[in-house]
Amino acid sequence: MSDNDQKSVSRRKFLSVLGTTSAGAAVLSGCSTEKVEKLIPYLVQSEDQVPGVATWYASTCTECSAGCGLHVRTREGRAVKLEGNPEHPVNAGRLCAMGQAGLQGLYNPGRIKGPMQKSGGSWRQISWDDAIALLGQQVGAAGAGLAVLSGAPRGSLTGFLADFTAAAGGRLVRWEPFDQTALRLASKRIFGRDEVPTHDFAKAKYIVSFGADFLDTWGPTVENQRQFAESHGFSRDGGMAKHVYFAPRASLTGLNADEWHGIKPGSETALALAMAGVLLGERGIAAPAGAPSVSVEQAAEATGLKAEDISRFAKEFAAAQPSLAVAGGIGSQHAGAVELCAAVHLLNYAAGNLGETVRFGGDLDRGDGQAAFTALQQAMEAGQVKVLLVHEANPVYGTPKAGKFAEALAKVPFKVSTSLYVDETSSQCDLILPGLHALERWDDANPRAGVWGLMQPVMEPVYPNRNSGDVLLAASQKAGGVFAKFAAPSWEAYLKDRWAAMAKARGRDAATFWREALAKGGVYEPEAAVPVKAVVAGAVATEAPAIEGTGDFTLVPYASSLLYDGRGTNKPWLLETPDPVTKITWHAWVELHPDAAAKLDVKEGEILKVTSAHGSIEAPAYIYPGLRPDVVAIPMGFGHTEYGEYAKDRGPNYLDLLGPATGEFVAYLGTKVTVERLREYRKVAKTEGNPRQLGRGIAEAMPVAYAAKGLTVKEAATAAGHPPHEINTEAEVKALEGWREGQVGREDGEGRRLGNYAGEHPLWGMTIDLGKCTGCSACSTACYAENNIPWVGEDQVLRGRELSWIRIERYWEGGTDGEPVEARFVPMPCQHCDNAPCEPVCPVYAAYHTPDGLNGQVYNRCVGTRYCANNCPYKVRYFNWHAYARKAFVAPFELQLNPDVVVRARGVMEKCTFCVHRIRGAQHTAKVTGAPIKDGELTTACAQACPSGAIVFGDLNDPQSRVRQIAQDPRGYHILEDINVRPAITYLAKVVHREPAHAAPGGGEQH
Amino acid sequence: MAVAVEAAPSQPTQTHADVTRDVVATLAPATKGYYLLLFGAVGLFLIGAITLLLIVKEGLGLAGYQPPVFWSVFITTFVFWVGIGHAGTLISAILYLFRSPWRTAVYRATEAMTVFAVMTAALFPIIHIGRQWIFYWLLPYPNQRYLWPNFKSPLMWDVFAIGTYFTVSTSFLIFGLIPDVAAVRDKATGWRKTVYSLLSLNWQGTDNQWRHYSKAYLYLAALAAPLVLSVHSVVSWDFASSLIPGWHGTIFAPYFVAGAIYSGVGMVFTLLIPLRKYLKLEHMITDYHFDNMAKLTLFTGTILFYAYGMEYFVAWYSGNTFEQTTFFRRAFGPAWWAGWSMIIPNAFLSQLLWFRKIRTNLTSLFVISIFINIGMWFERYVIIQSLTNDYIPYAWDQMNPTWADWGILAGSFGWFGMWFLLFAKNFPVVAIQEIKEFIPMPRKRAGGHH
Amino acid sequence: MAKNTAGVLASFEHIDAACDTIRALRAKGHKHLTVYYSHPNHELEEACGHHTSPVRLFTLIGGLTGVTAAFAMQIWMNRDWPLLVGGKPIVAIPAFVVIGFELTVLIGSLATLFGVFLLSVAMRNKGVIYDGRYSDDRIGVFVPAGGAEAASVERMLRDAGAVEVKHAAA
Amino acid sequence: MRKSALLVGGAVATGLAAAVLSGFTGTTTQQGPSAPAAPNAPPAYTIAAGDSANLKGPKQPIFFRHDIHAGQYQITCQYCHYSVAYSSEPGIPSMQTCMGCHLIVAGSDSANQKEITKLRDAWNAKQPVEWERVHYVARHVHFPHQRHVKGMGPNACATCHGDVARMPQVWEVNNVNNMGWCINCHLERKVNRDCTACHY
Repeated sequence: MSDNDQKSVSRRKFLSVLGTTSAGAAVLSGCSTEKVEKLIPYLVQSEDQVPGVATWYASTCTECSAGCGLHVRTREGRAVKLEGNPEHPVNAGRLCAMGQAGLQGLYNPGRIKGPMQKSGGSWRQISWDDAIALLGQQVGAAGAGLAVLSGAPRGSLTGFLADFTAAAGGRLVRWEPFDQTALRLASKRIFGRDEVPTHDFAKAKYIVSFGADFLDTWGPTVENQRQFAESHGFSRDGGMAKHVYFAPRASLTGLNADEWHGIKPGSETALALAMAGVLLGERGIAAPAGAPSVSVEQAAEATGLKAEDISRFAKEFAAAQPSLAVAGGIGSQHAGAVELCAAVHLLNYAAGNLGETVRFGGDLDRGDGQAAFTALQQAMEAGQVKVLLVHEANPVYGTPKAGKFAEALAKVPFKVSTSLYVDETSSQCDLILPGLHALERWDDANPRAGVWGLMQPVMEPVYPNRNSGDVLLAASQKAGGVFAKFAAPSWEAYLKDRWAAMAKARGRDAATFWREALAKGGVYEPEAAVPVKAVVAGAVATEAPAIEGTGDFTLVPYASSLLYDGRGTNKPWLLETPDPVTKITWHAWVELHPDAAAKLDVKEGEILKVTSAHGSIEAPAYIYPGLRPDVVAIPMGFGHTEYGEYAKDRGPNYLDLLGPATGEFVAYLGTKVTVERLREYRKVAKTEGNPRQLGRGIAEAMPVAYAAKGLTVKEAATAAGHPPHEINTEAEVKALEGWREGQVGREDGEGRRLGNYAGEHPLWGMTIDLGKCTGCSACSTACYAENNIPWVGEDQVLRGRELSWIRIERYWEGGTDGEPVEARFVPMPCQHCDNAPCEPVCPVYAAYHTPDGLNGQVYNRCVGTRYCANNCPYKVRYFNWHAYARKAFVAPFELQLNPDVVVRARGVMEKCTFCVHRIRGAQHTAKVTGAPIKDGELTTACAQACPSGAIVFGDLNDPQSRVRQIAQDPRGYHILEDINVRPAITYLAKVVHREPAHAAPGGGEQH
Repeated sequence: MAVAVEAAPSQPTQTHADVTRDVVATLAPATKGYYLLLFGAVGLFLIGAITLLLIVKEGLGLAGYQPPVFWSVFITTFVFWVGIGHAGTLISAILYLFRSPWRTAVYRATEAMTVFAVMTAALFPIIHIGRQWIFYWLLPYPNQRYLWPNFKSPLMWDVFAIGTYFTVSTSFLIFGLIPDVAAVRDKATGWRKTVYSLLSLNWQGTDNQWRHYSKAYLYLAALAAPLVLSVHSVVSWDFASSLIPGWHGTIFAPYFVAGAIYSGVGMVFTLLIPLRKYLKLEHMITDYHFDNMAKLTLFTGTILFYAYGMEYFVAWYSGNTFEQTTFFRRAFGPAWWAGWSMIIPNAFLSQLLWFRKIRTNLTSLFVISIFINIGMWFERYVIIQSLTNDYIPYAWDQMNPTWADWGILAGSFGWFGMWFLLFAKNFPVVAIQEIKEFIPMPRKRAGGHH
Repeated sequence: MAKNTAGVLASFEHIDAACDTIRALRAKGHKHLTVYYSHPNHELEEACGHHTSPVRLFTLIGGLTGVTAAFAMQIWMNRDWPLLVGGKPIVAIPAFVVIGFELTVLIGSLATLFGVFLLSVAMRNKGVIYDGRYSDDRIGVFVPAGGAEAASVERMLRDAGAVEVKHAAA
Repeated sequence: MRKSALLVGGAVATGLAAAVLSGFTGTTTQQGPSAPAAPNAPPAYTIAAGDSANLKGPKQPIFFRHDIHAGQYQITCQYCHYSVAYSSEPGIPSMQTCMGCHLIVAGSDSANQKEITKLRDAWNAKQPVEWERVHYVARHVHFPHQRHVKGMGPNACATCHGDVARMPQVWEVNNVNNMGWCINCHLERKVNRDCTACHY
């Protein structure tokens, strides 16, 4: 990375030109052979960009406030893939679906192409100079009437904004809809620390979540999931932690719990306190002064649980050291959320988890809370705000309509937005100064104490816009006066100064410090853990908060891990990736419990009118067993009226139902609604067919007791009294045993004539640990990004034509006649069978077997008979019924295409390739350098992304390889083993905390 | 073959001259009704052609495909038409070898039906593939890539089976036509005469020609006969050699062949009953012929009945949950209506033909034949719909045909009808020479020939 | 166009008459008769006393060529660029049987047709006069004879019951 | 051997259809890599840019003389095509590379000087020269240059690109966008003939 940004950027310009016209860039010609006419050389040869060779830059993800570290893969000057930075303490090389989709924010067609001023209600393009002059003049005149509303992650910019507003005596409000205000306030109340603590799920042996969706949206989800997999993923020696989840709706986190209890909304506080009471009793500790106490019976009364269950939880919780209780999730954020978090703090205190699994001093990034926001809004209404700068925030969409923020905004004389897109807020502004995407600009983020992530421009901006930092600095100079002191020539310079100061504070030389930070993606220092003791200040109300309004149902809005608070909705990847829980794509829905649905006689897809005191919305129904019968759940993130073509017309915005936010946070859970059938239908575009596995042993599971004994799936089934239905006769089984040798023999004989790859033939294989997989869908989004998979849109998904190469199947177990519903997630990529049924039926050898054990698919040979897809027992082959790629990758989306992967044309079959381009790439390098491929240096996009590390890829012929080791785990099994297709993917059965008797491996019930 | 061997009640009143006259009379200038029919057929064909153009332009997505259903109406129709063909070859080739007397009057028409049905079917492998413009990659021709097709693929077997079937049945038809065309030539006048004499390859019916001809005809029949059994067996292996529950059945070959003949004879009724009336061939194609064909229908229909039963029995008896699910859903699943519109006409309706009254009543035969056509189309549809629920429940899905599916289906009927109508009006639909074979020539001396 | 053959052409209505005549003529040494009739007829074929048609040889050779070619093609093409599919052997004979059979039938029947064409159409005796009614209900017997002989032949034919006799000049 | 094999195959397979259709797929008569281009480069290096239109190969915006650079001055290919040894892409020399020499070198005769002036103007205008592409392979083919250079040595270039050192203006000696061309070579050298070696 050169020090002179301007120069390196101008280089990258030509790189990008070259990238798009030559150097094997995957353009949409797909399988056609249309000729590239021009070869455009670099003007100046860049030392860090070689055509055909990927260049990696370290950066920081800004999709949410977790601040994960990134490694950005660029080709010919274009960012083509985002991956986690292994050195980063938060995500340790992993990345969630939202992070993967960051690219689609970068290359989004909805991006604004230059500064725009509203004159007479319509927008007109203006020059940057005019825009900055205008801003400077307005800011200069605003004085104390200057206000900034920023959703940007904490970092140098936030610091600058603070100084910037302070200079004029104005105000800065940092607004993050999903910040954990309740948790922070509770910490203040119980421990006197005004901060959001960090949690260690890896250490915890028993995890209780009171509606804290730590796998969906609560806190740094990638880190949570990684740690959760560590403790909750089964290992013979380490055992397996237990996870209990209390909330009216089972979110993805709930579905990954060993026990989910849909307790009465708002009753969590009593439950937590009761458990704390039992613990204190057990361990003979005195309750901290002022801590309220709730008896088990009262709690049972409040929650609707059995008293003995509650004491059981308490005892198990106490027995496991250390344990962890968490609260404060969006789905359970009711008026009493602070009390709840306080109670949970007491519970952790009683269990002695403080400093163990709950640590202070981390000071996670957070906003200023709803109170500050409300104050700002009042000031706006009072006309005290002259100039409002909205930075990376969309409050008009993200706050309840009843809160009337839009009206307040209208009262501000001059409104400026730095939004990259025309969204609900920026469209209301007078001036838009489109900023740069995090991958195009200099910036940094400070998600928690001790972690400073850097962002650097990895490519020339897609549109000639400017970093908001630069704009503000320039505007300050124009404004002069109190702003004159912000004299840094550029944001990069300003940033470097701050980092120089950081270096100084650490007694380091600024230049080296900076260079190292750039290379590592930032500075990572261990957080200074602060010991705390319980000093209960202020009472903890134990009774459930009132649910306002009337109606038979309580409204449970919840945040989806893909769309988050609605910022993901303009990214087609996130819309096409099915919601991990409901498997619905592209459009909003309303969730009803089967009983409630039966009572109202509602079928899936019937449009329901949900009405509250504040408004009503209409959306199709989805019947979901993971709900209390007396609640309806609605996903957040839909209902955009602006924010680009992809976000529009995706159903209603749940916020229309909520009352105005009062106090410190929005009480998402706290509205009663009535549900009414409209007798109109709208088919729900879900990717799931039959949610039951009909005893076909697709998603196997076994009780932890058996797993610990090292039983295989079949043994476990037999032990549990469900002897597996044997289809293969002895003779057949014998035949199978001899089969592999026969295959190898053939490969040696005729395989040799096919030529040989570097060294001996590897045998590529994969293992997927269902005990670790949480169904988060990061792998399928990563696959979209890596393999140029086009999205097909709602109408085609309704026809089941989505092209997701690795789909996450979600099967329900139980849920009938009172027993709790269990979800099992199965990532289903191509199984690369040795005995692949798809191969022999292809009349043109487009599907065939490579010498290194891949199930090859030659797109340009495929004529599209589709027999292979019919004959695939796993149904993992996908057909281009239309020219999907052409339709999907409209400019500038085509810049994100991976040049190493052919874009498939209409009429050809496509499927998971085990990232064959990565394999061949590694083999080319191995050939050139002469160094053989080492285990682990080559992996697939899905395995790379998986936050749980559930997917492992490697060479099965190498006895030392990790994948080979794992494949020999007793829990290992092949899906549909009986049909003898010999898949290359070994699944490790899920392990459940259940009495062996109840565990019905392979799904008990038949059709 | 369970057909009557009693001698054909040849009409004593008829002489050879009558036969020639009557058959040549069928070639008289066509009426309005004929042209109406013809234009109707051409219209349907155009609908299909336009649909195909749109599909080639926009993609197969226009049709109702819904994964996991990667094949549907097109392949259904393909198998349907291939099946139709079989009755023709059966009657013209196998019954010839059996010397069964009742074939002579009807075999020419059925033979023509075969050729045109296979002609229609042969279009579908091209229509249904994703990149129609490179269909020829399925042929083993030398190319600069040094690539060959995969002969292990049932689809390649199909290519050869259909190709062979089309070539052989076409040449069989034309070969049989030569002497008749000569006969027509000798009656015709003007430009028609020139055309027919070209087509007749100067056939004169000399002793020398006849002696090669009749031997060759015998060998051709002998070669064509196994095709009746092989072609639909190969087609059935397109399904049977896969591992999809509902396709993966060892009874498929005989089951499909029986079905093919059943549907074929059904189509023969549908075509011949009106044709006979229109061309006034009542005294050549008589109840006796229909009765025998009805018996053939009954026979094959009963085989189908058995096969259906067997499929369900095997599914149940195998204890294989995949098979069981498939067949359960076939009858009671979301697409139950398709399942029953296959079983009722094929298995049950055919049983009505036990009654001679129904066998000899043309109206009832005609109505039944229509149901047979529908039923047999649905049989293939239902079998292919097994895809909706195979191994992985999560991937299950139903599909609904769209206008594109129906457009192509209509087009195929138009295409077939067009050719058949043109043939019926321009070539003898009854084999003159073979009818004559069964009418003794006048003798000087009394007494039959030794 | 070959020049016409001189001879006598007789038309018969009665088959037994025709047969007797043909036998008689052959007995008298007329070897190169041409007999016209409208449909395959055993009596006449016997009367003409031909040997079995050699066309079956074409069928046999064609069929054999077909089956050999089919297997040769499939085995060679599979070995020419061997690709593993579904763990099956490169040369999987059972899979080749179908095409083996199809090509047997295909080439066999094409060869047969070729045979007939060669023997009966291409090699037909040109220049012998013909009457349209032979494809209808009459049997024609043409006896190549010239000059005086023609007269005797005509007489004999009329006695045998020919309904019509024509003379063809060279 | 292959030719005869093909003939057998053809005859056996489907005679007529095949013959017709193979025409569509551009069956090539070219068997095996053809010898480097005939020594038809003019002896003296005095071709005016005007003549370049009459030379083989597409006319380039600047009449760049491979025969002078690679031939007369013996500059190795990799001096300009810098990434060929370690990347799938050979790399087009940056304008900077050109100017590295042509800051000083002004050309021997007026004709050459004219061309070099074009280059310098482009450099001053910071406008990259848009060369006409001569060799290309279809999008669905991945040709790793580095692997071939490694396997066949630095002089591998001529095998596909012909004796560029003798071409005043580069033309396509071999149709490299032709699978048969690749396969012949792979067969001769008995190297990998797996589909996914190039197609993925």
